[in-house]
Amino acid sequence: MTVGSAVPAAGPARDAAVDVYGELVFVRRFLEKVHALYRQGHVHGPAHVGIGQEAIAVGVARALRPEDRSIGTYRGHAHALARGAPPDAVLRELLGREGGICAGKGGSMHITSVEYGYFGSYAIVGAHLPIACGLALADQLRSAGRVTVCFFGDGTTNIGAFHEAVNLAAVWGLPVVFVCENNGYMEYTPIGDMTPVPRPAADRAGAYGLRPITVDGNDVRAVRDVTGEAVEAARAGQGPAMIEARTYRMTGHSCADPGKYQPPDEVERWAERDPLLVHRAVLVDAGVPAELVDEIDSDTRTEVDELAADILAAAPITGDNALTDMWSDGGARWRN
Amino acid sequence: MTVGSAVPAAGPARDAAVDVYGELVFVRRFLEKVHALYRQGHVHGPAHVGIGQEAIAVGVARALRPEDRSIGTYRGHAHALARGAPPDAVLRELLGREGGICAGKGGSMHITSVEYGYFGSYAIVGAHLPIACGLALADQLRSAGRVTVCFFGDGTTNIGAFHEAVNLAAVWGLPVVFVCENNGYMEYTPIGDMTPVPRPAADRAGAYGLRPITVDGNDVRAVRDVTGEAVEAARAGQGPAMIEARTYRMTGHSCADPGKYQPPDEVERWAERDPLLVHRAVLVDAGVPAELVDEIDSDTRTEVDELAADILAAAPITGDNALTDMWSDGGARWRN
Amino acid sequence: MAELTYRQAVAVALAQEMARDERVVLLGEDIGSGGVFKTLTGLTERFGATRVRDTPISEQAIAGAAMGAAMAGLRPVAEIMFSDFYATCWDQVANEIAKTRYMTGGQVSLPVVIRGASGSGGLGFGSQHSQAVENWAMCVPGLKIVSPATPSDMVGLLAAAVRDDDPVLVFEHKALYSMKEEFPVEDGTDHVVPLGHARVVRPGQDVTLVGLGFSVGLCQRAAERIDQEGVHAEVLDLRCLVPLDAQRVLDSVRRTGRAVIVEENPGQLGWAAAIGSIVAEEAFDALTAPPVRVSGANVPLPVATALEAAVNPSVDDIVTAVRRVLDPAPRTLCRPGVLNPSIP
Amino acid sequence: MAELTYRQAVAVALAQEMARDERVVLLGEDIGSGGVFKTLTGLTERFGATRVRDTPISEQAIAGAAMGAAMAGLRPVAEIMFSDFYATCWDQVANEIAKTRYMTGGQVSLPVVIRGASGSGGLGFGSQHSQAVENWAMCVPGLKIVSPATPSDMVGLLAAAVRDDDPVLVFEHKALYSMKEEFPVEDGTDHVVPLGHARVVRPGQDVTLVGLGFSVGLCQRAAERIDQEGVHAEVLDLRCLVPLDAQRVLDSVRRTGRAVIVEENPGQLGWAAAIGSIVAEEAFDALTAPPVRVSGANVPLPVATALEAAVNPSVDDIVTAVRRVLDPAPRTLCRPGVLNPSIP
Ligand SMILES: Cc1ncc(C[n+]2csc(CCOP(=O)(O)OP(=O)(O)O)c2C)c(N)n1
Ligand SMILES: Cc1ncc(C[n+]2csc(CCOP(=O)(O)OP(=O)(O)O)c2C)c(N)n1
Ligand SMILES: [Mg+2]
Ligand SMILES: [Mg+2]
Repeated sequence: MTVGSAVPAAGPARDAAVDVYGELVFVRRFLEKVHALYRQGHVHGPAHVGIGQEAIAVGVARALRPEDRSIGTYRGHAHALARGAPPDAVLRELLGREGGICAGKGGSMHITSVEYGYFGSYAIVGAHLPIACGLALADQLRSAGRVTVCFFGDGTTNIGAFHEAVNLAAVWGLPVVFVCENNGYMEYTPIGDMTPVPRPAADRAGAYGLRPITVDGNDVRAVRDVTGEAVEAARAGQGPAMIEARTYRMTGHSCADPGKYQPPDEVERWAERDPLLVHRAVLVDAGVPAELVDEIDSDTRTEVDELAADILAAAPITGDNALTDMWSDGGARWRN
Repeated sequence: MTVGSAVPAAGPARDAAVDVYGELVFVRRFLEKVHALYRQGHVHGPAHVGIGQEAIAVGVARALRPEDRSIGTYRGHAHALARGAPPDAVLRELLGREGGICAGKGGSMHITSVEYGYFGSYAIVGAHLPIACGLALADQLRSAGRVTVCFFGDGTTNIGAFHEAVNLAAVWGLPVVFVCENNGYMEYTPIGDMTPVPRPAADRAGAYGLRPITVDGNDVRAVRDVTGEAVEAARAGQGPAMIEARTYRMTGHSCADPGKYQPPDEVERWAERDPLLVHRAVLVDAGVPAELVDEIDSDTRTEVDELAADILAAAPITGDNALTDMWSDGGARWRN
Repeated sequence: MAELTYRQAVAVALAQEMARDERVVLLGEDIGSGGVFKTLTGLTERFGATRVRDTPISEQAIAGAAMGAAMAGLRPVAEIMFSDFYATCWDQVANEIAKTRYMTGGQVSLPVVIRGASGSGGLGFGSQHSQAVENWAMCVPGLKIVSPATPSDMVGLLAAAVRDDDPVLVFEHKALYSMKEEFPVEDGTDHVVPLGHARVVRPGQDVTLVGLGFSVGLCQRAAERIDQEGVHAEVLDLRCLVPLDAQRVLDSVRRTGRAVIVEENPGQLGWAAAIGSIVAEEAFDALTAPPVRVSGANVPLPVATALEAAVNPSVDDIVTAVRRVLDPAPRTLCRPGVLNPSIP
Repeated sequence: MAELTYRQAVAVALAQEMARDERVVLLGEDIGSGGVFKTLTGLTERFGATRVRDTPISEQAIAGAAMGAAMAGLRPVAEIMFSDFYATCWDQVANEIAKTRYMTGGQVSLPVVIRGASGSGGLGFGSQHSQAVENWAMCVPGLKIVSPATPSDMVGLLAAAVRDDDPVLVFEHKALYSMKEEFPVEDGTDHVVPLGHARVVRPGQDVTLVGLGFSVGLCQRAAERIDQEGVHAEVLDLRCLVPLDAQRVLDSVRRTGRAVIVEENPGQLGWAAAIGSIVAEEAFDALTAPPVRVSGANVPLPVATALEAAVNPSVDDIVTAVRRVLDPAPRTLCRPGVLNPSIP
C-alpha cells in the first residue's frame, strides 16, 4: 500500500477522501466547541482536547472494522467520535446533561462508547495499555480476526505500565496495535527533555522485538495507510505493532492551560502543517472544488453550534442515579 | 583493560587472584551451608541462594571502592558478603540468633549492610532499581565520585519498575551501573519463554540510549574488568550503564525448590563452567600450586562449618525488640 | 468422602469452573507448572497452556490484561502470587478494575477474579511477603473481597467468585494451605457458596468473636479455651468483607452484648475497625462492653520466629480480650498497650 | 500581615526548608515550571533546576529515587501530582519506604516527604483524580500521614514533615488551594507545627466533630449552623492520622459524650472507622450516643455537579448526624441509608 498516493479526480476513492475531510472538520469543530464551553464555565471538571492531532484518531478509525476495538486516554473525544460514538451523547456527558454517554459519571476524561468499539478513556497515564492487551487476548482466544488499537501519548512511554504491556503483547503475539501520538509534550515539559532517545515510542520498539514504525501524524491518509498495514498484520495473526505518529498539540495540555511554554514559532510551524490544511490540499490537488470544501467547513460549524446550543438549553442532571451501576446488580449496596 | 588477561606467576596480581578465589570459595561454602541449614529446618521463612552465580557478586565488588554503594535482591547473601558484610552477622540473621545483621527483622530476603555499602536486599521484583537511582542521585548532587551498582535478575527486566528506573538513570545521567544476573530462569519458567528478545537486559539497553554490555558471569575476572570500566565511566560523570552477565542457578529458585524443571544436561553443561572451576583454572595456569588452592577449599569449609555450629549453639532470639526501630525515635508508637 | 486440603481446593474450584465455562482462563507467573504454592496442580494438563497462561513478571500487565479480557467477554482468573504484590499493580486494581463499570455508566461488565497467597500465620515470610492486603481493597469501593477459612469454603467461595459478574479479590491464607477437611471431591461437583454470607462457626451467647481467614481458627481455639471456663463464645467467619454480612454480626452482638474482632493485620487501620464502628453505631444499645479489636502490631512483619509471634495476634490475646469484655468494670477496656498489641 | 493562600503556603514552606537545609531537593513531574497546581511557583528561580527536578512520568521512579536519595543523605520532597497516582507507585510507598527502616533493624533513616493534590471538594475531577488515599496509607504502618486544613498549617506541617526523619505523606486538598488566611510571610519565617497534635478549631461541650483536611471546614460550617440552635459543637482538626492525637479526641468525647466523625472519602473503610473504633473502645463509658461516621458514598467519584454533590458528605449531612446523636431515643442511630450516605 502506497502511503499518500494521489486521490483520483472522481469515484469512490475521491468521495471517501472528502468524507475523511468532513470527519476531520467535525472533530476539529467539536473540540474547539468543547474548549470554548470550558472557557465559558460550562464544563464541570477538567477537559483535554487534541486540537491539531485529529488526523490520528480519524486515520486510525478508517483502518478499522466496526468489530475492532480501540482504547485511549483522557484526551479521547476525537477517538470516540472517530469510531462513531454519537456526538450528542458525548457532549451531553461533557456538559452534565441527561443522556450523557457515561450517565454523567465519567465526564470528559472517561468518554467511552462500547457500542462503537471504543472501550474507554483512561486518566491514569499508561494504565490502559495493559487493558488493551486484555481486549486483544480475548479476541486472540475467541474471536480471531478482531484487532485492538491502543492510543497513548509520548510522555506515556516512560511509565512502567507501558513497558509491561508492550512486552506482554509481544510475548503473547497479541493482535494489538499501539499508536503513540507524539505531540511533543508531557503536560508542560517537552518530551525531549525527559527521554534519552529521540523517538520515545519507535526507539523503544526494539526492546520488545518489534519494528519501529513512524508516520506523519498530521497526514490522515498516511496514518490510515500505515495503521492499516499493522492492523491487517495483527488480524492475520502476526502479532502486535508499535507506531509513532508525530503531531502537535495546538493548545495547552488541558482547556485550563494557556500553553505559554509552547514557543510561538513552534506553534506557527505546526499550524502550517495543520491536518485539515494537509488534507484540504490533497482534495484540491484531486480537483475537488474549493466551494465544496468550504461548504463542509461552514455546515459543520453550524451543526456543532446547534448541537451545543440544544444541549445547553436542557437542565443539568440531578443526582438521582448516583448509586446505580456500581455493581452488576445495578445498585451500590455493599453490605446488608 | 583487557578482559581475562593471564595472571602472572607471582606478585600482587597473583596474590589478588588467589584472594578472589578465596572469596569465591567462601561465598560458595556459605551458600551451601545456608541451603543445608534450610533443609534441616533451621531457617525460618524462605531462603534463596545463588550457587553458581558467585562470580558476579565477587567480581563486581572487586571493581568498587569501599565508599561505593550496591543494592540487590532476596538472592543477596553473596552480594552482602562480597562487599565485606560480616558473615557471622549475616548467618545470625538467617538463623534468628542474637546479633543478626537486621536484628532478626529482615531475615534471608532482606540482608542489608549499610556499614559495608550494601544498601539492602529487596524482595519485590524490580523495586530496588528506582531506589538505586536515588542512591546515585544523592551522590551525583553531593558526593561526586561515588558509584552505585544495582543487581537484578533476568526476569526483572519485564517489570515496570525496571523501565522507569533505567530510563530515569539515563535521563539524569546518574552514576549507577545496572548488573543483570541472567541465570536463565524466573522462578520456574525459562526466561526465553517470557521475553521477546534473546538478551533480556542487553537487548533493552538501547531503549534508554545505553550501549548493550554483556559478560560471562561465571568468569570473575571478566566481570570485574567489564564492571570496572562501567563503574569508572560512571564515576567520571559519564552516566549509567547496563551490563548483562550470563550465568546459571545451580539449584532451585529457593532452598525449598528442588528445581526439577532444570534439565539435567543443562545443569551438567553449566557445572563444567562453574565459576570456581573457571577461576581455579586461571590460577593453575598461572602456576599457583594445586595444594594451595586445595588448602583454601578445605580451610574455608572448616571455617564455615565452625561458624554455623557456633551460631546454632546459641539460643534463638526472643521477641523483645519487636517494637523497636520502627520510627526514627527508636520506638513504634503511632498514637498517644 | 476424601480429605481435601485448602491448597487442593483452589484447583478443585477452578477445574469445576473451567469445565463449566470455556471463558474462564487463568493467568499469572509460573502458574503453568502448578504455581509456586502448588495450588493449580493438574490444570495445565487438563485445560492446556492456552487457558492456563504463564506471564512475564509484570503484575500491571497481568491485572490489566485480566480487566481488558473481562471487558471483551472472558472470565479471567489472575494470580497475584503474594498479596503484597498487589502494590505493584494497585493502579489497575484500585483505579481501573474497581471503577470502570461505574465510571462508564454501566457500559462494561468486569467478571475478573484475582487470587493469590496472603497473610503471615507465622511462616517467616517477612515484611514484603506476609501482608493480607484486603484492607487496601476495602478502602476502594468496587471490589468484592473474599477470604476463605476452610477447604470447602475455598471451593465454594472461589467458584462463586468466578461466577460473579463483578471484580472479586480472593485472599488465600498461605498458612491454611495444608489445612484438611472431609470433602466430597468427584468430577461434576458443583459446590458454590454465595458471596456475602457469614458463617456461624460455633454458636454461643456470651460474646461474639469475629474472624476472617486465618483468624477464624484463632477465634475458634480461643472459644474452645474459654468454653472450659463456662464462657460460651459465638464465633463468626465473615468470609467476605464486600459484600459484608453486617446483619449477621449485628444480630449476634445484639444477643451477646459483646464483640471481639480479630484481625491478623496491623490494627492501625483495617477491617476490624469497620466492623467495630458498625457495631458501635448500630448495636450501641445492646452493648454491655466496648467492642474490642485484637490485631497485629503496627510494624512490618519481622522474620525471626519469636519476633513474628510477638507481633501477630494470638489465641492468648483473644482469651485476654474476652476476659476483659466480660469483666463488668471498668468498661473502658482497651487501653493502649494492654489488650491490643497493635497499639504499642 | 499579608494574605497567604493554601496554594502559596506550599511554596512558602518548601522555600523556608530549602533555604535552611541544602539537602532538601524536590522531584516530580512538571514541577520545574511551578507545578500543575502552581504550588511551587518561584522555587526553580530561587533554588535552581538541580534542586527542583523535573522527572519523566514515572511515579515508581520518583518515589523510589526519593527513597534511595534519603538513604544516602538527602531530604527529598517528591510530588505525586494527584494522590490517586499513589496507586502507580504503591509498592515503593507501602512495601519499601514504609518498611525499610524496620526491616533492616534500623540501619537506614528515611527522611522522605511525598506530597501532592488530593480529594474531591466538588471540583469535578472524577473517579481517578479525586481520591484522598490517606486511608490506604493508614493501613500500612511506617508512614506518617498529614493533611493540613489551613494555609498556616500547610506551612507549619509541611515544614515539620521536611524536618522529620521518617517518611511523611502530605495530602494537600485541591479544593483548599484557593483558601486564604492572614499569615506573616517574610523571609526568615520559621513556622513549624509539630506532627501529631490535633487542633481545636472551636471549643464546645455538646458534641465532638472530628475532621481532617477539607472536612474540617464542613464541620466548622455545621457547628456554626447548629450553634444557632443552642448546640455547641467542639470541632477538632486531626491534622495527622499518624502520629494520631487520639488523646485529644478522647478527652473531648469524654466531655461531650458524643462524636461525629466526618470523612470525605467512601466510608466502607477509612480513617473515620479507626477513630470511631478508638472512641468506642476507649471512651465507652462516657458515650451518651453511638459514635457516628459521616462519609462519602461507596462509589467512585462521579463528575456531573449534582452527582458529585450527592456522593460527597455535606454540611447538611453533618447537621443531621448531630441532631440524631443529640436525640435521646432511639440510641442506635445510624441505620443503613439514613445518616451515612456511604451506606447505600
Ligand atoms: C500516572 C500518572 N501520572 C501523571 C499524570 C498527570 N498527567 C496527565 S496527562 C500527563 C501528560 C501525558 O503526556 P503524554 O503521554 O504525552 O500525553 P498527552 O497529554 O500529550 O496527550 C500527565 C503527566 C497522570 N494522569 N497519571
Ligand atoms: C513483583 C513481584 N512479582 C513476583 C515475585 C515472585 N518472585 C520472586 S523471585 C521471582 C523470579 C525472579 O526472577 P529473576 O529476576 O530472574 O531473578 P532470580 O530469582 O533468577 O535471581 C519471582 C517471580 C516477586 N517477588 N515480586
Ligand atoms: Mg504528549
Ligand atoms: Mg533469573
